[in-house]
Parts: sequence; structure tokens; C-alpha cells
Amino acid sequence: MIDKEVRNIAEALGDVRDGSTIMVGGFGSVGQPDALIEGLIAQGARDLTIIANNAGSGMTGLAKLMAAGHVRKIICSFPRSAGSTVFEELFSAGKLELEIVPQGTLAERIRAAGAGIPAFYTATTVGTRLAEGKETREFSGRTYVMERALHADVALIEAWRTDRMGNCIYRESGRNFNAVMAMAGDRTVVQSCGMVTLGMLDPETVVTPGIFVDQVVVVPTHAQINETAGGMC
Amino acid sequence: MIDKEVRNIAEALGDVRDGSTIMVGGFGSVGQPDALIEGLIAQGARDLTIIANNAGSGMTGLAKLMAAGHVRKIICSFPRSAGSTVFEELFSAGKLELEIVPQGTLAERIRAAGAGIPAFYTATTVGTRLAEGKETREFSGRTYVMERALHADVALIEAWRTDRMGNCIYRESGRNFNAVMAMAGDRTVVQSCGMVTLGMLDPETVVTPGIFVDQVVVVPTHAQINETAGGMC
Amino acid sequence: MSGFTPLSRKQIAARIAQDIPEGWYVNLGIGIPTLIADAIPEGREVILHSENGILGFGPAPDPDKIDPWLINAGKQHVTLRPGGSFFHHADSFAIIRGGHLDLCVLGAFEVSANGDLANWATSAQDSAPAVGGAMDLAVGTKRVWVATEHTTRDGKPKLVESCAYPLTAQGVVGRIYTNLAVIDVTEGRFVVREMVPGLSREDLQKQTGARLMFEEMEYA
Amino acid sequence: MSGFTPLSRKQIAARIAQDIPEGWYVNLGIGIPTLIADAIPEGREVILHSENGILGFGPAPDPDKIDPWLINAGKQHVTLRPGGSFFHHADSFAIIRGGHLDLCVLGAFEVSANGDLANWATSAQDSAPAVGGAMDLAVGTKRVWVATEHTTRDGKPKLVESCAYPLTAQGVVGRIYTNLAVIDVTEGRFVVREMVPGLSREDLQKQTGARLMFEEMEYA
Repeated sequence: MIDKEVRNIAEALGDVRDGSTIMVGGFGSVGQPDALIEGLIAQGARDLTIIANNAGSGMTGLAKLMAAGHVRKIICSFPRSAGSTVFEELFSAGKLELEIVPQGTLAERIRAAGAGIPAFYTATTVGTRLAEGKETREFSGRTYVMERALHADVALIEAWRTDRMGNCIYRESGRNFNAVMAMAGDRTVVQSCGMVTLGMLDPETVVTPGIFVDQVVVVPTHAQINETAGGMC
Repeated sequence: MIDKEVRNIAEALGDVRDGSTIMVGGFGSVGQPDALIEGLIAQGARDLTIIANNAGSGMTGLAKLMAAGHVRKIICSFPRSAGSTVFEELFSAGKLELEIVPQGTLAERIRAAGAGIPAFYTATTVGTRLAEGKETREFSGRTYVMERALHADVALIEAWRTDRMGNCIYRESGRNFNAVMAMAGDRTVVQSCGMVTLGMLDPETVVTPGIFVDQVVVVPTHAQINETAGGMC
Repeated sequence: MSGFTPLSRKQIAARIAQDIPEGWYVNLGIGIPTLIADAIPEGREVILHSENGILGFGPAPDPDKIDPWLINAGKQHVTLRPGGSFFHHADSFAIIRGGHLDLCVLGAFEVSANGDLANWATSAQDSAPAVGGAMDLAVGTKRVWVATEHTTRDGKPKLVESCAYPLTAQGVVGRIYTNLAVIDVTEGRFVVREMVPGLSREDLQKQTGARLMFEEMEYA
Repeated sequence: MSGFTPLSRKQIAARIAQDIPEGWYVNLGIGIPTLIADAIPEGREVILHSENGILGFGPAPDPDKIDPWLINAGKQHVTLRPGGSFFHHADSFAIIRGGHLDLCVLGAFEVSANGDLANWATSAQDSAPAVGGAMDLAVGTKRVWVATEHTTRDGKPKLVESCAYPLTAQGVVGRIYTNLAVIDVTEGRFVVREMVPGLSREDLQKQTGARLMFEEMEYA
């Protein structure tokens, strides 16, 4: 019987190696796999490249991972935001590499990796400093920049409900980068708010088919959710 | 009030011009917008380029459109199949141009058009005659072929349920090319099996958001559907 | 400079809302553009897109009905209107980059007379500016409108001959709504369409860093 | 050539099914590969993918329970197993081309000793062959196995030094299951792993268009 659930996060992340590239889903705090990030800090792998939409804020999650010195480079669209002090200190001290990628290009580069596309062209960044050093090319009289796929060794994802085969659904805006990153990790680990019996997920509504998922850890959320909006986790 | 429903097919297709590129959804007979194809025949536009997975079979649908002399070129993955006699006769008589595209490349080229990507690279066709004359390039030591986006002037789509804003869900394997082509038409016309009240489609399960849809024509299906599998259309 | 009242931020938003017809799919940036949502006339259906995977979001919920999973790209709690839908980030930016949105309204540090937009990096020296979805929106949307104060806080023009700030995109801005005027960007020129009552053409020109054209004004 | 019984098509399928472990995601081509679905041992969970947007499809339904919307890529009516899901064609081929399938099993006109596969165009002169998803599967899947008769109907070898038919993909085939043998493609050579009882190495070689290696046979 296929069963992708693992009992704890240490088991799921035990073999993450130094120098790995890690994708971390979420947008703001919504859909961010907090428990897996904590697990990554505990696991101790260093010299990591992190691919995420932002570079953390406050002193938890990605910020804590960076503060603990585990991150060599971050690839994101929104590095500096309210509360991104850890990032700013490390970056200005030269202790962190940064690659800024427009949010749409970031999402598309991740999808490309998942879809077997090594590179594609986009109009985003043309004529801006983010296109500096990049190859450009004209198609039908318009200039485009070539962008490369972004792979990860491990993708850390949050989902709303999963089954033992790893099928995932998300909740509202929690889908965000999670459903795309799930495709792009050599290994995809899901922090699930809840496991359901196989067959309970409507096959028409599965967003991430289990083929993209390697391991699932159930971490019930403690967030307050309005009951009319779908019940407690 | 937004209302994308039009009363009849003639209204939806009235302004299709000679020389247009038309996408036709479906895979086999499943999800094929038969009534819209009939409407296109009646409308009379000629010199069409058709983008579809196959080149029709029997004497209805695409085959009928081709037999009536409306098609100049067909772009598809599976031209010759059981019953594709109309295609074969026209093609061998030199009356029809053909571009054979692998099914995955076809789907991806269509998506690329919908996503603003003018070109991308793929490993599919490398070293085969379908790559002849195409640009190739190495990434990380592997050779890829460059493929261009496929746009359409009009995309003809079948959906299972729609609402007045054009949101669509599909039924089982009826999703196929429909959900991708919906993104790639300058105008997308949906043949819907049924209209539902706004708000009845679960926002988590909408596959084609209404932003991709311009017009909806309701054409209830007469297919026999097992009631346990979801009720009659 | 006297005898006129500049529009408030809310009034700029309301002015823009007037020009958005029913049925448009619109993305609203942070700042003044965000205020447009509440200014759309009751009953006019305009569908709002958010980069993080929403079409059809509505106003903030009552505080006791906040759903933590439902935020917009500005990280504000929102609601979903009937007919709304959720999708992932690649699909969301396919909507943006594929040219499917009718309009985005963005803030700006500077706009040049040829429609260049600078709204992401506060200086050429800033090595870690947050670009977010700004470049994708600016390049991918059918129409780009800018909502901004006419000048900076210290009175420097934001409408200029050529942008000094790092560009977000080249030649994309179609129209600018400021606290003083509505200005089209047409064939490399700023063409004034509308001014707040009592403001003279000379005064508006003084606060603008590039030549203004007045020939085609809709309201004197 | 005597004293042995070639496998039937169904037996080839059953032989392949033995080698597919639980948990694999598998796409089965038309012909012998299709027969594998019914040969997977009861209780072993193998998840079948279909190009037209299905993971987890199951056997044909009872005739009175046919659902016209549920077909596989071979246009056959199928069912969906618990845990199955539907998606569109671009997502379906992202699964294929992104390297997510563990295995595809395809038919072949020819396979060469370096793993080239020819299974789509019946001749170089054919100007309208149907490629379907064959090239995507051959290039994108983690493992490509071929299921085929060892020779054509008129006795010509299908395992050859170099393909005469137009290629589907270069160097992709990992293993070949025929009615006579199981043969790995390893470092540009055909390495025989298994033969039907009673068949001599010489007889197998005679029916094969390239040199066979026998050193590493698992069963004599």
C-alpha cells in the first residue's frame, strides 16, 4: 500500500545535505510550511540556497534559518519588506547572496523546471537592470529575455488536505507558490493541515497530484478559522 | 451585470474572418465542441488554420469542416487515425497543409501563448525528423529544440458547467486541451453543457477562470451519462 | 499657485474608479491604487485580480470573520465575491503576462513622457529592492495606469522627461492620474486631459518635469 | 528452432507487470503495453497515467456503467480508482516531460542497440504519421521499456544495430520485453537477461539484428 505519510519532520528532512537548494512555499505567512522550516533549522544542513517569494521577516521561519547561518544564497522576488531585518543585516554584511527575480518570472522558472523546460523567453525585465547580463532575443518584433528553469533538491510545501498517495488540495490563497514548487523539487515534502481517507478528495479538485509528492507530515494548524469559511483544521 | 452567455452559436461566431486560426478543444470525441464546429461550418469562414489534437474522423465535426473546403492548414499531433479518410484524401491531393506537433509540445506551445511566452526549449523531437529545420541548443549538456508559442484568433472550447462570468469546470477527461486552449485564444467561445447560478461553482474548483472566456453558448449534451457518475447533463 | 484644491488620495482613487468600465479584469497595486477597490460604484461589476492567486476578491471582512488563508498581494485580509476563483502562482502570472488583464493601476516614483515607469527601486544604489510582481504587471497588462501625487513630498516632479530611478518597464504607461490632473501618455508626450478646477496650465507645467500638451483637453 | 514456446502478447504483458513495483507512476502505450494494466498483481498499487489528463485510472467499466467523459489516451472507456485525479493537457505533459513518471512501456517498430526507438512513422516516405504523445513519453519518462514481438510478421528483426524507421527518440530505451526474451540496453549493447525455456542463444541471436551479450543473464 502506498503511504507517503511520515511520522515526524526529522524523518522527512533527515537526509538534507549541505549545499542543497530548497524551495519554500507560501506567500506572506499564508501557506508557508513553518513546521518544515523549523525542522530544517533543527536538521542543521548549511550552505543552503533558498528559493522563496520573500526573504523572511521577524525572527521566525526563514529569518530564523538565515539568522542561524544556514543560508548561503536566497532567490526571491521580495527581499526587503516590513520586518526583514535579519535579511538586511546579513545582506549588507556580505554574508548572503541575493538573486532578485520578478514574481512572475520566479513562478514560471519554477514551473519550467517541473515541466521539463530548461529555458524560456519573457518580456518581463526587458530594458531594466534585472535584465543586465541576460540574453535577449526578438520574436515578432518584440524583445524578450531568456530565463532558465529553477530546480530544487527539496521543495517544502504546505497543503490543506492530503491523502496517503500525496494528493493535495490547498485553501484559498494558500495555493500560491506551493502548487508550483511541488512540481520542481527532486523531493517534495508536504506539511499537511490534515490527512483524509483515500478517495475523499474529489478527483476533479486535486490541485497537486500525488506524483509530485514524496513525503507528507501532518501538522494541524492552530490558526483561527471562521467556521462558515470551511471549518476548523 | 457581466453576462457572457449568448443566445445562439451564430451570434458567437458571426464575425470569424477568412484566414483565421481556430483552436478546437477535445481529445477524441470527449470534450469536443461539436455544436461550435457545426456553427463554424454554417458561418462559412474559409482558409482557416485549425489547431487541434487530431484531424477529424468520420464525416462530422472537423472532418466535415475540412470536407466543406474551409481549412487551409491543420496543426495537430495525431492526423491519421481510424476514420480520418477526409483528412487523408485532402492531404494526399495536396489540398491541405499539415504541421505535425508532438502532443506535449502542442499543449505547451498553446499554454505558452496563453502565458505570454513567445518560445521555449524542449527535449521532445531532438534527433528526429520533427526537429528538422528547428533551432537546437544545449543546456547543462543536453540538447533541446526551440518551440514557438501557438496563438489562435478564436478558441472553441467545451465545458461541463459555466456561470455568467464565464468560469468553467470540466468533466473528467473532458478537461484535456480545452482548459489550455481557453488561455490562448484572442477570443474564447465556450460550448457549455449547462449554466449555473453565479456562486454555485466552488472557487477552489474553477479550472478556467472567466477572464479567459469571452462568450458562452449553452448546448445541453444528449450523451448517456451514468447517474452514479454525476447525474445527467 | 492658489485657488485650487488638490485631490486627496481617496479622491484620486475615486476619479480612476469612474473610468473603469463594467466587466474589466483589474489588478490594483499598493498605495493609492488599493483605494480604488472601495471606490467602484455599487453595482458595477469589476473583477479584481491578486498576484497570489485570486480573481474576484472583495473588501476586507468584518474583524470577526477574518479567514487567515484569504489575503491579497498586499497581505491584507479580503473576502471573495461570487464568481471568484483561486489558482496557483504560475497560473496567476500567466493571467498577467499573457495579456489577459484589462488594466493594472500602479504607483510610481517616476513616469517619463515616453511611458517608462520607475516604481520599484528607490535608487540605483539600492542593491536589494523588492520587485514583487511590478515588472510582470507593467509589461503584461493590456493597459497600465499610474496613480500618484503629482510631485514628491519635497516638490520634485514625478512626471519627467526621462526617469532617473531604475526602470520597472519601458514605454508601458498609458495614463496618469495625479492629485492635480489626468494625463495621457501619447506618442512620447504628456497630454493633459483634465485638471483640478482653478489650477492654471502654467502652474501644472511648473510642477511637471517634461513638456505638457493641452490641445486635447476634455475639460478646460 | 524447436522446443520452446514464445510468449503470447498477454504473457509478455504479465512478465512486464511482474517488474513494476508498488508505488510507480506508469504510462502504458497502445498494443501489448495496454494489456499490462490487467496483469498487475491484485493489491499492488501502481498508478496509471493517461496523456489526456488522468492519474489513477482503472479497468474498463461494466457496459451499463460507461461514462462517456472518462476515456484513456487509447480512447477506451475506463474507470477511476480512489486517489485518482484529473488535469489538463499541459499539466499532463508537464508530468511526462518533467520526468515525473517512473516508467512508460511502449510498442516499437525497431529498437537499436544504443537505445534508439522507432515507433511512430511506418516509413520515411509517410508524410502524415500520427506522433501523439510518443516522443514526449520516450524523452521525458525516467525509464522507457519496450514491449514487442521479437520480429515482424515476416520474421525481420525488430532489435537492430541501427533503426531504419524514423526515430521517436534517441538512446532512451532501457529494457525490451519480447515474446522470446528480456533484454537490457546497456552501454550501447543488447544484454540478454532472460529467455523463454528451450530457446537457444543461437536461435535468439538469429532473430536479432544486432549482437547479443549473454554474460549477465539472470536465468540460463
